[in-house]
Amino acid sequence: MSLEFTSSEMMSVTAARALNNDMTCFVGIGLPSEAANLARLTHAPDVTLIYESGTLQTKPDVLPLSIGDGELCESALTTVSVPEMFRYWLQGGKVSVGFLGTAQIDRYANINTTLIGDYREPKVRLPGGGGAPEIGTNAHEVFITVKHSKRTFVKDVDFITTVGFGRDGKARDNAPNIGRGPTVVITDLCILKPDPDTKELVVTSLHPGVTREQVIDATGWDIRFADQVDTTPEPSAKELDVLRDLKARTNAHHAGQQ
Amino acid sequence: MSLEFTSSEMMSVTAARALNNDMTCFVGIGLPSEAANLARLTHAPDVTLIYESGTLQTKPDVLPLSIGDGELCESALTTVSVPEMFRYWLQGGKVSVGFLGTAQIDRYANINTTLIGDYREPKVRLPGGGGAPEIGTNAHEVFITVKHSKRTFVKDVDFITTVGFGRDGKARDNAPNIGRGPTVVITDLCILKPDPDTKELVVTSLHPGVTREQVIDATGWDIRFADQVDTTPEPSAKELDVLRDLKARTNAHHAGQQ
Amino acid sequence: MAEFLSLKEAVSRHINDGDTVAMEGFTHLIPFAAGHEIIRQEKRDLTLIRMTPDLVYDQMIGAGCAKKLIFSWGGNPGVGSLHRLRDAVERGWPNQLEILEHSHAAMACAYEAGAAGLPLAVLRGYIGSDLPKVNDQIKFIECPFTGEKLAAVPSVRPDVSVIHAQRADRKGNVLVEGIIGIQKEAVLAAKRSIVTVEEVVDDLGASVNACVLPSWAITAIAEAPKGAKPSYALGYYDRDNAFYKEWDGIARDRDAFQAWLNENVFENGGA
Amino acid sequence: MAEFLSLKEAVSRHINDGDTVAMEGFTHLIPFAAGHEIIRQEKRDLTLIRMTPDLVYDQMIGAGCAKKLIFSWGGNPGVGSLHRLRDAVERGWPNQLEILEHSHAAMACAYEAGAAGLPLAVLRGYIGSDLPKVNDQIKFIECPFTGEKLAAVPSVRPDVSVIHAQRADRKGNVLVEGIIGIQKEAVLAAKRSIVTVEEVVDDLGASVNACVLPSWAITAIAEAPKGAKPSYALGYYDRDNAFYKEWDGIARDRDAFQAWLNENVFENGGA
Repeated sequence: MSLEFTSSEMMSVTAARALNNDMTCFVGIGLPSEAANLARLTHAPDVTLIYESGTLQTKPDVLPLSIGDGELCESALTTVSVPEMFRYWLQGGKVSVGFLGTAQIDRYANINTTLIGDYREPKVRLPGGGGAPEIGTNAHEVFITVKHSKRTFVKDVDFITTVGFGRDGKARDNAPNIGRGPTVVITDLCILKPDPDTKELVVTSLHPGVTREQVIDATGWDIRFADQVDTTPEPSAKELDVLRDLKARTNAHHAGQQ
Repeated sequence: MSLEFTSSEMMSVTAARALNNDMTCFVGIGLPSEAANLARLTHAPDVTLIYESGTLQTKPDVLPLSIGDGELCESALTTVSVPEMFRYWLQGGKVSVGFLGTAQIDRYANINTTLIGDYREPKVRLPGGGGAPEIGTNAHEVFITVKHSKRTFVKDVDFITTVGFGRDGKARDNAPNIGRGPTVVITDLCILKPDPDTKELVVTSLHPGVTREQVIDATGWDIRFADQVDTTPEPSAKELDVLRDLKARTNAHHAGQQ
Repeated sequence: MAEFLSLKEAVSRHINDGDTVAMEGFTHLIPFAAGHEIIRQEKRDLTLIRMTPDLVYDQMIGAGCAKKLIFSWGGNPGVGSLHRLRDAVERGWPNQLEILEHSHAAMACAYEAGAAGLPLAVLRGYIGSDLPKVNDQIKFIECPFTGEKLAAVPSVRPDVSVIHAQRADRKGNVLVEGIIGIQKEAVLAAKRSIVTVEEVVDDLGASVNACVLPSWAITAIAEAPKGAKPSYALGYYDRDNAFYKEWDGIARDRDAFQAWLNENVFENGGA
Repeated sequence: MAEFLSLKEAVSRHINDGDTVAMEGFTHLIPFAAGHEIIRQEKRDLTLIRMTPDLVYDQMIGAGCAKKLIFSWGGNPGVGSLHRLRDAVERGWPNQLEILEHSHAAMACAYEAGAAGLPLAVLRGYIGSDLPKVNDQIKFIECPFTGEKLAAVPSVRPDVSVIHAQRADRKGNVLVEGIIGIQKEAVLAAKRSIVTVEEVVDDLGASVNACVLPSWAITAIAEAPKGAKPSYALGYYDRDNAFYKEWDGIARDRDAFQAWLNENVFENGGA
């Protein structure tokens, strides 16, 4: 009774499962938002979702296109100013999980959303840091979800927008008042976690049907696998239903506006 | 057609007249509050009154007993948090006049509301600084109203809670980002202003019927008089009516509560 | 998530002898019921923090709960002195009270910095004042961009903060409305928090940008109707200004104070 | 007191070539009508500040108004790049654009510090990030109490801030509601301010702790119904998400962009 699902769906469901009811999650737009709301609509109805626009404990019915859609505010417990959001709620230590996407990630889970190439003469200019640099250090831990590709998974990011464990894996050692950093990276192929000692990302679970070779081919460094590599549990029928409904609602909503 | 009035009424009316419609006034409780509201109810209906409790542009019908009476909030344009009040509105430079009372004042208009005697072994412990230390430096200028007595008008205050012009009159010289400080002191006997050069308080106007000797006797230093000393205009019938009504309403209101 | 407890249980479980305790409410929503419960449970050696100590701390100090007070204005607003506070500072009754004194601006910034997770607050303050001479917690730093000298104070980070609010919903989210003072900051700056409320309701009825504290940012909630009296709760009851005036007479005299305390806190108070 | 002006008059009188201009609105209430008026009046050499540049700055940059951009996230939210911004940064079209880049937390704190009259903001930020290597405005200071190294950035203090709000009353007091973002801070931090509003009403209908800007804290108010479109105004109209997606195609191509600008801003816009 195996279900049909795409690798994107596998990624979203797996990312959603990383969240639970007790977490207060600072949600990045895009994949993290999809996963976080899927969690809320399935196994974690009481997970607290916070968006940097100031919406505290929001329960959108459709996924926001932007970080500040009206839906976020209207369904929130309350909406605070942006300085308050970053000062009291994030920097104040009230966020248990920062959930981020990225354009580039390296073996030490450093994140680059600034640019490809050289800073003064960029090949590709990306949007920039946004909330990520301080989400990465002030949240108690960080989850990252991103599609796996050689362009994205690079040995060393061109620019550290948001620190994972630094260029040498030691950036958080003895740093005061800093969160644990990235504890899991969820892609469309696998789950990666930092090695407890070196902090290098290693594959701990392969999604159903995914081979080691696929992961190796999609990773820009000599990727390591954990001693025991699990197989990620498949999405359930309910999870897929809820995810597909959410995406259909979302598409209809955003397309329907003029 | 001379009217009957008390020296307290003379003081309140004179203090009220120092305010005009264009001012944004950070109001201390007690005499300043009485004067500020009298101004609002007479010649300056659009004067903006701010209390440190966070009530912006308030229009109380009775005088508040405390700085945070419900009346202040209910009649305000909006009510902000106390940190916002001190940070955005006072320190942010939005207050044109800080209106203060005091327990002691000296010849350089330094204010003491902390204690009489020595700090570690006080003869009399007073309430402390409250908002005054930063009102005194962040407001564009400061008005002071206080009853005249030798106990209050001392040569040197026991403790500078809030700086006027410092121990030598030069505290504001070349200080960056500081208001003009006290520009007028209104008592029940007279009006004093700082000498433009030395910043020592000098009497510029005597209230009707008050003699120089009375002021000299009520002042703890060798008080100087301006070259030209005016006679303060008497309260008008309307001012007295409004003031007396206000005080009667206020007394009835506060006594009537159980 | 906030736990709903009786006030007795909340104070017993979350306030320990020797704790640093902030009880806030700027004239409005002062947590008197909680203060009385602390007196009844005879908590001792507390470091009390509060911008405007008010009657609630006068009572707690007079009852012997405090060893230190951090404050910025200690009076009976519009009436005069806090006589129990003065008796403790000037004559050591019932015990010596150490004081650490700030301005409102500095304390407001210090709470704000505490809520913001920072170790210090920076302000344009204390210029020309003698307060830095008697408070070694006031330092000055230089702005690295302009060279301006700015005051710095340590942030306020209490063991426990106690506030009173209008209402909580059944999940433990709390609405504070009107003069909101420094309550949000006090709760967010503290390790633990106790919120007393007028009532628990199905729906907070909060407007979109209202001051709402989420359940997960609060430790314990206790229903305490009239819990701010003689202070007030906007929308529920007015400030009992007459009692504030009456307090002056009660607190002037040690015996009168103790009689009042016995009758109103020990014998007739509590749940 | 705020002066009621036409949008044309407000922009003409209060925004000068070379000014530092902050136009805020965090996704919500973005002042598009004002941005278009600035384009029509061909303002030049502006230093533009905005946390999330969004389409409004993409349009202004593409129209040649800007010489420098201070920002923390420059994308079309949920869609992709700001192509006019990238064209200016990467290829200098229509003119070279200097950029100064922060994180959201730092910019939020910098606006907050600007509103608070401080020269700098202090935050626990930029740890391990390369941003301090490319932005010489990011420094680090040491906490005099704990020794902790903290980031410091200069406060934002624009010549002019421009925001859009739901409504003003006839005295010029303004209500901002919903996602209030950084608008209050932007206005209070600036030397001058222009507020466009959906409508002018007799009574703001504001709740007690609503985000209200008093008339005396604002320079000019201009009525501009639908002035935030394709952004949105809570209670008035929704975000035009479809246009945000459509913009990607328009902005990718210089000619398509210029045609759009001519048709929608120069020929058909304005009062």
